[in-house]
Order: sequence, then structure tokens, then C-alpha cells
Amino acid sequence: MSEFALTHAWLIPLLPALAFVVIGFFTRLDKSISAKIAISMISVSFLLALGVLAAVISGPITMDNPLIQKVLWAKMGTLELSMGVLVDPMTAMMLIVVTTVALLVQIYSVGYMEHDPGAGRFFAFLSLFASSMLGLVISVNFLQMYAFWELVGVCSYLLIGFYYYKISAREAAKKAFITTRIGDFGMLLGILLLQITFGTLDFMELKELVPAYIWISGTGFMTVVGLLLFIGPIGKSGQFPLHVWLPDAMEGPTPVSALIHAATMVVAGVYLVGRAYFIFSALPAVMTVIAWIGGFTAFFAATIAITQRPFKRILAYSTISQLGYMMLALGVGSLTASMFHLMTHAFFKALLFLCAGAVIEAMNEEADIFKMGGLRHRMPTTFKCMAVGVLAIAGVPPFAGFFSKDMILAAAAEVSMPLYLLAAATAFLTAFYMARLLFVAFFGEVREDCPAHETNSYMRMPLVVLAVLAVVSGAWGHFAGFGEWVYFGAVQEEHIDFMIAGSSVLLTLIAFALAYEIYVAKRFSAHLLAQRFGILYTLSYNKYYVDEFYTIVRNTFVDKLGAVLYWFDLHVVDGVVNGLAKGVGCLSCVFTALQNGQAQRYVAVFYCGVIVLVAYSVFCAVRILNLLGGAF
Amino acid sequence: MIDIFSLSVMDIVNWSLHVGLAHFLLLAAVLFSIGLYGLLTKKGIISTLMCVELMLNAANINLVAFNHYRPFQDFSGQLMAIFSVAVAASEVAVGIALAFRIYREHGSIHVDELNNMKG
Amino acid sequence: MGFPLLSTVLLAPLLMALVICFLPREAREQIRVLAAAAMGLATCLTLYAYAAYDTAVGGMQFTEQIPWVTDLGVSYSLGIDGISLPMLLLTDVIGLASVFSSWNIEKRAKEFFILLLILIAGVTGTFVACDLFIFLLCYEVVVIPIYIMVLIWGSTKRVPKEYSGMKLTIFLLMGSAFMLVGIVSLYLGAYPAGQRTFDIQALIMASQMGNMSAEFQIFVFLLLLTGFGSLLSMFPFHSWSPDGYAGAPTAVSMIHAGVLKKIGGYGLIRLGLMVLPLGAKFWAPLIAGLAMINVMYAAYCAMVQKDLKYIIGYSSVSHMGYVLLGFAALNVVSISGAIANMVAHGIMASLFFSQIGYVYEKTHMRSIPDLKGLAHYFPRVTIGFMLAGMASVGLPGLIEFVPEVTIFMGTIGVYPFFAVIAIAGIIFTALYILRMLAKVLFGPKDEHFAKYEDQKGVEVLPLLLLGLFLVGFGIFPELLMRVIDSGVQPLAPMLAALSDVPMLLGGGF
Amino acid sequence: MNFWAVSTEIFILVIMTVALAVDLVLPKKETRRGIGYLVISGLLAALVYTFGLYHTGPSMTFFDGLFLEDNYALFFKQLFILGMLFSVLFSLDYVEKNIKSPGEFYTLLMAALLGMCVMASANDLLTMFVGLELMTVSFYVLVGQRMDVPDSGEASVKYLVVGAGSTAVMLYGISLVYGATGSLDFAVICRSIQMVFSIGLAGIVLVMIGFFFKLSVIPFHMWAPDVYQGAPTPVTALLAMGSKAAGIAVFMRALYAAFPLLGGYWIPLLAVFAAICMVGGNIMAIRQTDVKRMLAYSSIAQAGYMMCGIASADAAGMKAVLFYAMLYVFANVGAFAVLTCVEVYRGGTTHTHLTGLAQSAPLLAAVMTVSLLSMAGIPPTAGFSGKMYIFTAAVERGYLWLAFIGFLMSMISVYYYLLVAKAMYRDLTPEEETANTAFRIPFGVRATVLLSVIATVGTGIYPELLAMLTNLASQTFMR
Repeated sequence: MSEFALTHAWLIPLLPALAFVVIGFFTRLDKSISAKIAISMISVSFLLALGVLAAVISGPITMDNPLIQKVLWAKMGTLELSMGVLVDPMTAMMLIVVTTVALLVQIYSVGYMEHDPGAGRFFAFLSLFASSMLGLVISVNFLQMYAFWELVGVCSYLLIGFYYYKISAREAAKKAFITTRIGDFGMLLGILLLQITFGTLDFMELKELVPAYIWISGTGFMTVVGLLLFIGPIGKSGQFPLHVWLPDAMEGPTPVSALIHAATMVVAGVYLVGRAYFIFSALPAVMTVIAWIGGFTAFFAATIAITQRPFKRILAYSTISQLGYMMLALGVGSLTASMFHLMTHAFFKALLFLCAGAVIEAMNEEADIFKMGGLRHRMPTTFKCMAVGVLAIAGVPPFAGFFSKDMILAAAAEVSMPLYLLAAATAFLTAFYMARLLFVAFFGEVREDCPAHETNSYMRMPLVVLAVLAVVSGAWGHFAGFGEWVYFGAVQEEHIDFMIAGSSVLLTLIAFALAYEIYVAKRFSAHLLAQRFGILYTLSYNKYYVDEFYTIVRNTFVDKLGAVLYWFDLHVVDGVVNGLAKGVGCLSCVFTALQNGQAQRYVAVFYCGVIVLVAYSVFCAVRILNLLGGAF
Repeated sequence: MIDIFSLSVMDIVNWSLHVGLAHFLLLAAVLFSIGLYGLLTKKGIISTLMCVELMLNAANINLVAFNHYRPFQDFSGQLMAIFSVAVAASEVAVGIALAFRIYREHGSIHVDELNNMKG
Repeated sequence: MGFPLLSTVLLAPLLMALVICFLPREAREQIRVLAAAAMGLATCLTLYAYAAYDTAVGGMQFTEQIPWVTDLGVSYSLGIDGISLPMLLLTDVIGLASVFSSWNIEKRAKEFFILLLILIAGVTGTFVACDLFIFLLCYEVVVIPIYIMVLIWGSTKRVPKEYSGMKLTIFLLMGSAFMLVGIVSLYLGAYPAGQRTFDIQALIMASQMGNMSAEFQIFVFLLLLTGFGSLLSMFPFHSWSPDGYAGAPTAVSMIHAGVLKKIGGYGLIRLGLMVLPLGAKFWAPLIAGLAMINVMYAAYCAMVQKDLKYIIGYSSVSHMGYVLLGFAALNVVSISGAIANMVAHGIMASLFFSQIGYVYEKTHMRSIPDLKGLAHYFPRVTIGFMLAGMASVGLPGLIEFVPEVTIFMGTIGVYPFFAVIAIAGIIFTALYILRMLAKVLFGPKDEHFAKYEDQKGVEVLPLLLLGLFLVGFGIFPELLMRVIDSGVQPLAPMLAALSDVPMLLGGGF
Repeated sequence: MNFWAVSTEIFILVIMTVALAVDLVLPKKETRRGIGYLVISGLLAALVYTFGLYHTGPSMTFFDGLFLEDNYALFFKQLFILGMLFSVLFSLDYVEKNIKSPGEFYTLLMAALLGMCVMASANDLLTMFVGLELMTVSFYVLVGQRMDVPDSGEASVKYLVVGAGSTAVMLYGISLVYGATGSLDFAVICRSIQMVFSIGLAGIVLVMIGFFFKLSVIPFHMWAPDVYQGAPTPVTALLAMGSKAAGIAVFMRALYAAFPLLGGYWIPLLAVFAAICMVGGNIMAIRQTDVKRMLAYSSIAQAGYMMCGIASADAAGMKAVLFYAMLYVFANVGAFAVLTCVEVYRGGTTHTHLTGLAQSAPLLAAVMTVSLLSMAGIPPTAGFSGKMYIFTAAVERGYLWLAFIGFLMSMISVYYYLLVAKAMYRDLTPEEETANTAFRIPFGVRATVLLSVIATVGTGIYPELLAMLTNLASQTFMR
């Protein structure tokens, strides 16, 4: 079984694609059949992924000797583009994460999309996304990765804009695509530079070539390449300054937010850096940049999350913040920690989002947490799951977040103190705003006009499963030795630095207590605090005006400049053309004006010609005579 | 070339007394010019045609004079002159006929009033 | 010589046009069916040729040769190689699609289809001709039918259709005047009197034997560049393109943007590069610079357009910039990319125009402020728009991706600066395309469009036909690349030799 | 005296006299259409007959060499006869409707044709002069044949005044040439060394001016627009094809047979004037709304193209000119046939008269377009092949700039040709729609336009046949 799965790993992305085709062409209009097709396909993929995992755990495959299959995709001249499958533990882990979350989210969607006429389309897009994401995960070379990278981008575009009749949704989708596109531009440049430098884009070949190159000709050029490559992840994983699209992306249906904008697609950036770690890890400058961008993003997003009101937006900023964590981990050189956190985060963030979906649906699309309250009485299961998620993300032992976050903090502490402090502060903020979310939405007394009710079983089942995963995955990873398994270079031994762990847990508890005091016990009023920190509060509440800044930039450097150039096109380039035409016309006027109908004028002109020609003849005659030397 | 400025009065007298080819050529040229002047200035069709006649005859004088003064073996020059006279006659005939028609249509035979078509 | 396949492909439309001449004006149904039949036949034969073309052997295949004008050394010789074959396929597919998308023409349908078929035949001829004279014959045939079609069936928006038609015609003819001078001097310069010929292969031989000095090549190439460049809407000579497309009826826009433009690129490669390599080498930096301007400048202009056809017009100018860039880099990869990109853009642009044409035919609206939320009432049109739009954004799995990446890979090493700017174009392309799609297709329901109905029956065929190639060549680029590669490989040694020639103009930007 | 050499001319003379006689015997009110048919059949016979005269050996001569019946002459004679034949064919109705005395009209046409034929085989200045004047004088009268239209008379007068002036100049030039060489025979003139002196050179330019007038070369062109516009349409057609071609024929023969040694003297001259014609003619034509007048200006440009061929002064150039002259006849026949038909039914030849022709008479509209495009040199019409021939020859001679101007200008010319197409094809306003009645195309016109369009497109796509003919003509002359 597991051997079959390993050799047929290419089936994993192909099956959902098949589902997309079938649904798209035939069963688009029948939502139940479409759902069945999509779910069955993804579950087969899930089983295959399990098989791959088993094979990887048992078999000889390690990070250093992966399994590779390739097919030629396009060939021109010396350039050969190929597609294929690369299976190593990291891939296996990602396959599991993606297929699991995708499967659960699709099951959840059956309930969530019950009343939406476009459900068929929804499942088609979900399947397409799943297949692209899986294709991205198993890429063998940068080009394949870039291709699927773009594809997942488009899927997210389609799914964010799923409610295409909502102006906000369509704009959010556009924003997401363009913003990530800016990242892709840099990444594409990096890929092209790699291609012309090494003549190949294959990960395994580059793994051999790059260190040799750096050893010979220094890091200068490769640093540029590395930075360019890193722009892609910045865009895709919502790192500062290209994070602006992710919060808006919450316009999409909640399952989409859970699957794409929390669990899978947004971590593609992290995955890319991990995949190309043999480049980055050799470039200290780039590593520093990654680390700091990650750290800063984590903190920055957390500070925004504190003051937001809509349920999903808080989660979105927390996602950005967590992605920052992962980047930070990569930057400080711990691939293992990053990947570990990626996995745990995928589970508990998906859980949180699905809970959010349930809540918002129960509240009839009311997203503002301050309009909720006391939901724990109405939606006990959801509340329990939510609580698990919050504890997990806050890093309370023994929940998943604790282990992964601890590993990151430890790694950061090893490298630089400032980064560690930043991370720790972020941990504190995270705990605080998650607690705030939980307390405000679920505690307190129920409002009388609250329509909330427990959701249907389709939506409850995935919550429970994810909650379980959010509890166990961390411990499992820690004790089953995630570290011997996904690593770069040498295996780094695992230990819990009780100093760090203890302090972070302490911070978390303080944050919880604080949040409890403010939002449940109401010892201090939130408004007072807001006024106390006036400037900071406004800044944070308005997301530091980054969006406004971008708007200004776009208006001036795109629209205004475009208008100017178009004016130039109309009046200069085209003006020259029309001007020439007019000029010829005027010339025609002038000439024909000579033709005044007077016969004698004609004769006169005629004889002018005669005189000219006779003069010419005389001139020639004189010349000839001079030639003959005056023979007369 | 003949150096015109080194000629004395006597030379000119001699030249003008002994009539030769040059005189005829000069005459022809003068006739031609007169005809041309008239062609350009005269308004009536008839006078225009007369001027054309002058020009044609200037050419005829040339032909005959050349044929007489140069040692040519045949008389093709004079032949040509005769033909051209005939041609000139035919042209004038057409011209007169047209003059009648124009007079009937416009009430005058002034060439310069015929400027309906232009541009 | 076996079955004259190419002659059949070339003559089928012409003969059908002749037949249609004798049909009564009222027999609209029969006329359009006949036209479709002729194009269908041509397309099937072309597909057969595409399948049967032996890429291992490469070179000219399906050749036919009949002595034509002895004292000029002209011979009616047809043939296709890896470069012209994709173009031929493109021509016939788009031709067929354009017949279908002008299915509902009521006004003077007879003349319309006659002219359309003549137009298609002319374009076909330019691609299958192995003889320069035949090439020229077909090259200018296309201009006049276009003018008349714009005049009768065109539409007046920003500029009157008379103006746009005349502009398009005279502009292209002016360009062709330069080109003609170039070709005449090429013809005279290649061989001494007596053994002169218009046969392209012979001209290539001549240049390989060194019959043409570098100065001569440089001079002639400039003339050709002016001609083909203005057809390809190279930067200073592009202004006919948006106006022309805006004025033209759907079918003409499809064919013009889809294939006619590509004749410019094809000619540049076939004549400019193969016959005048040194000239190409000399002017390449200039071309690269203009190409960069094309990409960015046109993208910016497209950004502020209100009329759908203007957007696509400018976007096609912008995409031609990539083609020029690929040409200017003068290496196997980039040139393969350029050719592939011509095919890709052809399919894409004609799909766009066919969809726009359908919407315009129904609603008589084309300007973005008027059109909102079409997705509610025109799902199929929406799919067409999305496909074409995503393709022109360069989405993997659609036809445009591989060509673009190929061009970039071939170019960035040669002209890093120009290439980087041009690659930045992908952002702006995404920007204006997505804006357009968002404004036109999505957004709240607008009851005003409820009375129009979606494509059905024959009207869907353009979408299906073009969409098939759009996706097929996108997922299996090797289908396309295999053929193109067999056409470009023979140039490899020449290009390699060329890369040693020092760059005289500009230098590596 | 080998009368077979002048058999064609005799043939034409007979037709002319018969036409005249029939016109006299027919009663006054009787229609003269019969004469038209008679002339047509006669010309047809003459055309067929002339094919028999092509030869490979030495050419027949008459008046010991003054009159030369070589293939070159034959080619041009066929060209004239063809043009005349078609003009008569498509103008049957026109003549019946607009010409007061058709009998004389046909007679004069034959006289003009005779003059052209004499010019084509003239081998000395005297014969040339006589033929030229015969043609010109007949045209003076023909131009004035429309008694109902004052413009016709005006045109005639202008033609006469300017033409007489040019005749005088030419004659003066002939006298000078005679004075320099002592002979009128091309062969003798060619051998004479005296030509290089001032008299001879002046003589040559004056003679050339005579031809420039016929070819309506700028600045000797001023008569052309008015005359073309005022003359009866068939006569305009003949002026454009016959008169011009005849001028070309004898001009080339004179230059190549009489003054070949002075090529260095007149070749640059021709080149410059060719350029002036191509530019000026095309530019002035842009603003014309009367198609006949526009064609007059375009004919100036056409003369420029042909002079490019003459300027290249070799077999290739001459052959190109012959080719072009012939296809120009095809194009003109088509265009003027349409114009005549339109004038008969709508009483004018301006753009407004042509409006909506595409609906009322699609055939005519199509032929008009094709013919005009042939003049512009757009493939697949014959004009393209012709231009290729001409400019190839010119470039080979080193006149790249000339070829450049030529191509550029011919593309500009497309503009005003397309304006005509626009008038015919554009969609009509409702009232125009109602006014735009379909009209019956008479058989003559139908046949003419079909033949002409077939010839134009056929020659354009497969020039070989005409090329062979021109080769025959030019080579026997060049030897």
C-alpha cells in the first residue's frame, strides 16, 4: 500500500483536478453530487498521503535522499522545463496537513454551503485549489513551484471573490491577486537569475551547485538572488509590507479563509523558503532579513489584532502574526521549528476559523464580536473547540502551540536577544487578543436578540477532529521526534528550555488574566484604556494606515501616470500622424491653388518649365565644351 | 567661344552686312519670342492663334535656313517646313471653329473668361 | 508532388468566396454555412498537417513548386516549417472562429463573408509562401478588404469608423512601402543579374555565402523593420492599433489582432533574421529598447481606457512588446518564446474580441461604465472573459505562461535592464486586466441586462474552439513547442555565430 | 514600297472612311449605333490581324526606313486598338445620348487612332511630328464634342491653346536638332557627333518638352485636369490611355534610337521629373471630388512611374514601361467604363454621383475598386507586378531614392482611391437609400468591365503572359 502510494504520489494532486474538471463540466448545477465527487476525490488523496507518510517514516527516504520522478513538460533549444514529484519528509508532512485540512473543510462546507445556489462552483474551486496546493507541495523545481504558486493565487482570487455580487468581495479578490503578484514578480526574477546562472532550476541539482558557486565567487550575487526569491514569500505569506491583502481576503466564505488563508496557501511562502533553504541558509545577510521581517511582522500584526472588532479579521491578523513566527524561525536557522509550527498552526488556525464560521453563520452574518456575547450557552460544542484553539495558539501546555512556539523562541534566543524579546512580546499579545476574542464573544450574558444556535453535524464534526489534532499534534510531534525527521543539515536535538518555556507560559497566563479583568470582570473599562493610549489605539485600530498609503501610491504612480501617458499617446504620437496627414492636405491645397483655370496661366507655367530646361541644356553644353577644351 | 566684348564697331557692321545663317536664326528666335509674348498676353482666341502661327513659322524659318546654309545632302528640312505649315493650318481651322462655339456659349471669345474648371 | 494540401488550404476560402459571389443576396443562411464549411475544411487540413509534420526532419515540408514569373525569378512555391506551421494553424482556427462569431450578421451578409474569406486567404498565403513575391501578393491583399469591412460594418466610438479604417489602412501601407523598397534592394543585392530569384531559401543561401555586405544588411534591415514593425505596432508606429480595433467589426478585430499583426513578427524572423542576420544584430538593442517601451507604455495606456476594445488594443500592443523583446535577444530560447507568444496572444486576443463582440452585438455597449455584473446574465461570456483574461495575465496552465517565461529566460541574460522592466509588466497587465474583469463581469445584479440572453448554439463555438487551444496548449506546451523548436533549431548555429559578433549599437542594457 | 508594313494603318484608314461614308448615307434621324458596331468589329479584326505581324527576323520598313513596323510598334498598336475598342464598346449608350453627331465622333476617333499608330512606328522626326499632330488635332475636336456642356468647349480651347504652344516648342526643337545633325532620321541623328553642342542639346530638351506635354509631366501638366474633366468621358479615357501611351511609345523610341549617346544628359532629367510627377500628381489628386479630374492628376503620377522605367534606360526598364502601359490600359478601361455608365444614368462623375453604387450596381463598384487599386499598385492587381518591374529596373540603375518615392507615393495614392471606394461602399442615409435606384448595366459595359477586371487581376496574379509579350517587344527593339 505505502509503496504504491509512494510511486503514485503524482496521483495526489491529480485526483482533485479531476474532480474540478468533472464538476466544472457536468455536475456544476447539482450541489450534492458535486460535493460527493469533491470529497471522495480529496479523501482518496488523503489516504494516498497517509500512505506516503507511512512510507517515508518507515522507508529510507530522508531530507537528504528524497524520491524524485520527472517528466518533460516543454523543451526549446537547450532549455528544458520539467514537472515532477519530489517526496521527502517535509513534503509528506505538508501533504498530510493539506489533505487533512482540505478534507475537513470540504466536509464542513457541505453544511456551510447548504443554502448557497453556487455550491457546485464552490466545490469545483476548492478541488482546483487543493490540487494546485498539492502540486506546489510536491514540486521538483522552481518553475513547477512558480506555476502552482500562481495557480493557488488564482484559486484564492476566485474563492475570495466567490460572492462576486458583493463589491467588497470582488475588490478584495483583486487586491489579493495584485499584491501577491508584486511578490511573484520578484520571485520570478530570482528564478530567472538562477536559471541563467546555473542552467537548471531543479532543487536537487541546485543543492549541489549553489554552495560550490558561493564557495567560488562569494555571496554577493546570490544575496541578490536570495532577496528577490524572498519577495515571493513576503507577498504570499502576508509578511510586512505586503500583508495588506490577507485581512481583506476574509471577504471570502469562511471555509475558504480556513483552508487557504490560514492553513495552507499562506504557508506556501514558508514552505518555499524551507524548500530552498540550501540557498538561504548559505546567505547570512538574507537570513537576517528574513528573521527581522518575520519578527517584525509577527509583532506588528499582533498589535493590530488587539484592537480589531470583526471576528475573522482578528483571526486574520493573528494568522499574519503566526506566519511571522514561522519566518522568524526560518530566519534564525531552524527549519524544524518553522515546519513544526506550520503544522500545528495549520490545525488550530483552521479550527479557529471554522469556529468563526459557525459563530458568524449562527449570528446571521454578524461579525462584530462586541455584538455577540454569552455564546457558550447557545453553542457549547463550538465554544469548547474554540477554547481549545485559543489555548493552543496561546501556547498553553500541553496544547500544540506550546511545543512549536517554544521551539521557535528557543531558536530565536540562541541567535539574538532582540528577536527573542520581540517574539516573546508577540506571544504575550497573542494570548491577550485571543483571550479577548474568546471572552467577548463567548462569555458574559446572552443578548436577548441573539439568534445564535448550535450548528448542524456537518459543521460540528470537523471542529471536533481539528480540536483533537490541535491538542495532540504538538505533543506527538515533540515526542515522536519531528526533529529527526524534518531538518536541514544536521538534526538538532530537542529539549525544552524550561527558562524560556516557563517565562512564555507565565506571560500567557498574565495576558489571560488581564483580558479576563478587562472584558469579563470589567475591572477597567476598555474605552478608558483606548483613550489612555489615544495615538497608539488609533494607529492600531486603523492598521497603521498602510492601506491608505498604498492607495495614494497607486493613484499617483499608476492612474495619474497612465493618464499622462495616454494624453501623450493621443496628442503627441497620434498628433504627429494626424499632423502629417494634415500637412499633405495643405500641400495639396497650395498646389491646386496654382490651377486657376486661366489658359494663359497654364502657358506661362509651361514656358517657365521650358526656360528651366533650356537653361539646363545650355549649362550642360558649356560643361561639355569645357570638357572638349573650347574646340570652337 | 567668340569673345563678344573684344569686337569693334567695324566687325559688327561687317557681320550685319554679310547676311548668313546667324541672321535667320536670330530672326526666328525673335519671331518665336514675339509669338510667345502674344500667346501669354493676348485675350482673344484669334490673336492667340495668330501668335501660335508666329511661333510655328519661326521654327519653319529655322528649318529652311539650316537646310540652305548647311551642306546637307537632302531637303528634309524644307519638307518638314511644308508639313508643319499644313499642320498649323489645320490647328488654326480647329481654333476658328472653337472660337465660334465659345462665342455662342459665352458671348465673347476671351480666353481668360474660360475659367469654370479650376482647382 | 502529392496532394497539394497547402494550395487547398490557401484556395478553399478564395474559391468559396467566388461561389458566394454568385449566390443571391437573400441566401444568408447558405452563405454563412458555406463560409464555415470552407474554413472548416481548411482547418481540418491544417490540423492534419500539424499532426503529420515531421519534427525530427524539420525544414520545409508539404512543399509545392510551380515556375511563375520567369524573368523575375518568381515561382509559386509553398511550404511550411516549424515557424510558419503554428502561424498557419493560428490563422485557420481564428478564421473559423471569426466566421462563427459573425454568424448573426444581417446587414449585407454576402459582401461580408466574401471579404472575410478573401482576408483569411490573404493571411494564409503570407504564412505558406516560400517565395517573397507570393508573400507580398498576399501581404497587401489583406489591407483593402479590411478597410471596406471597417467602413460598412465598423462601429464609431471615440473616433469615426471612416477615420479609424483609413488610418489603419494608410499606416500599414506606408509601412509596407518601406518594406517593399527593402525587399527590392534585397532581391537585387542577393544575386547578380540573370540568376536573381525571390525564393526565400535562395536568399538565405545568398546571405550565408556572404553576397551581402554588413552595411547592406543593416540598411535593408532598417527598411524591413519599419515595415514589419509598424504592422507589429512597434512603439512609435502603434497608434493605428487601438483605433483600428475599436473601429473594426468583431471578425476583423479577431483576425487583425490574432494573426495579421503576427505577420510582422513572422516577417522579422523569416526575412529580418534569417536573411539579414548582421542587420538584425545591429538593430537588436534598439528593438529591445522599443520593446520595453511597448510593454510598459501600452500597459499604462490600457490602464486608463474606458472602452473594452481599446483596452485589448493597447494590451495587444503591450504583448507585442514581449515578442519584440524575444526577437531582439537573438537566441534560440527567446526566439522560440517569441513565436510561441505570437500564437498565444493570437488565440487570447481573438477570444477576447469575440466575447466583446458578442456583448456588443447584444447590448450595443462597450464602455466599462455602462457594463456591470454581466456574470449574472452571461455566464458563458464570463467564462470566455475569464479564460482570456487569465491567459493574458500569464496564468500557468493557460497558453501564455510558457511563452512568457521562455522569453524572459532567453532575454534577461542579454538585456538585463530592459528585461526587468518588461517583466515588471506582468504586474501592470494583471492590474488593468483584473480591473476590467472586475468592473465588467462582477458586482451587483443590473436588471438592465436581464433582457439579453447568453451565448447559445453556434455562438458558443468561438469560445469552445479558442478555449480548447487556450487550455490545451497551456497544459501540454510541448505540443506547440515541439513544432516551434524544430523550426528554430536550424537557426542555432547562425545565432551562435551571431552572438560572437560585437554589439555595435547601444550595448548590453 | 512594302505596303504590308503599313497594313495596320491602312486597315484603320479603311474603317475610318467606311464609318464616314455610312454616316453620310444614313438618313439624319437614323441612329448611328450601327457605326459603333461597325467600328468595333473592324477594330476587333485589326487587333486579331496585328497578332499575325509579330516576327523574329528583321522588321518591315516603309519610306526607306522612316516608318518601322517592329514588334515594339506592334505592341503599342495593339495597345491603342485595344483601348479604342473598349472605349467604343462601353460608350455606345453614352455616344447615343450625349454626342450630337456620332458619325463624326467615330470617324475622329479612328483618325486619332491612326495618328497614334503612325507615332508608334515613326522612325524619324517628320513621321513622328505628323503622327503626333494627326492625333492631337483630332483630340482637340473630340474633347469639344459635347455640345450640351460648356465645359467641353472650354476644355477644348484650353487644350488647343496650350497644345499649340507645345507644338511650336517641339517644332522649334526639331528644327534645332535638324540644324545640328542635318537629318531627321533617328539613325543618322544617333550617329551624328554634332549633337553634343549647344544647339543639339537645346533641340533635345525642346523635343522632350513636346512629349512631356503629351505625358502631362509637371510643370507641363496644367491642361490635363481641365481637359480630362471637360471632355466626354470616353475621350478622357482615350486621352489617359491612348494619347499618353502614344507619347510614351515615340518618346522612348526617340530617346533610345536617336539620342542614346546622350543618356548621361537626359537620364537624370527624366529621373528628376519622374520624382516631381509622382509627388505632385499624387498630392494634388488628394483633394479632388470629381473622379475624372482625380484620374487626371493620378495619370500625372502614372506618367511619373513610367518615366522611372524610361530613366533606367535598358531592356528591363523598357519592358517594365511596356508592361505598365498595358496594365494601365486595363485599369483605365475598367474605371472609365464604370464612370461612363454612371454618368449616363446619374449625369455626373463626382463622389456624390458614385454614392451607394455598391448596392445599386455591385459589379460596377467592385470593378471600379479593383481598377483604382491596380493604379495604386496594390496586389493582387496587375499594378503591383508593374510597379515591381519598374522599380526593380530603377533600383538596379541606382535610383533607390526614386523607387522609395515611388512606393511611398503609390501608398499615399491609395488614400484618394479609397475615398472613391468609400463613396461607393459607405452605408447610406435613408433619403440616399431611396434615391439609390438600381440601374440596368448595358451589355457593352458589362462585357468591358468583366474583361478588364479579369485582365487586371489575371495579369496581377500570373504576369507571365504579358511579360513574354513585352519581352518580345522590347528585345527586338533593343537588339
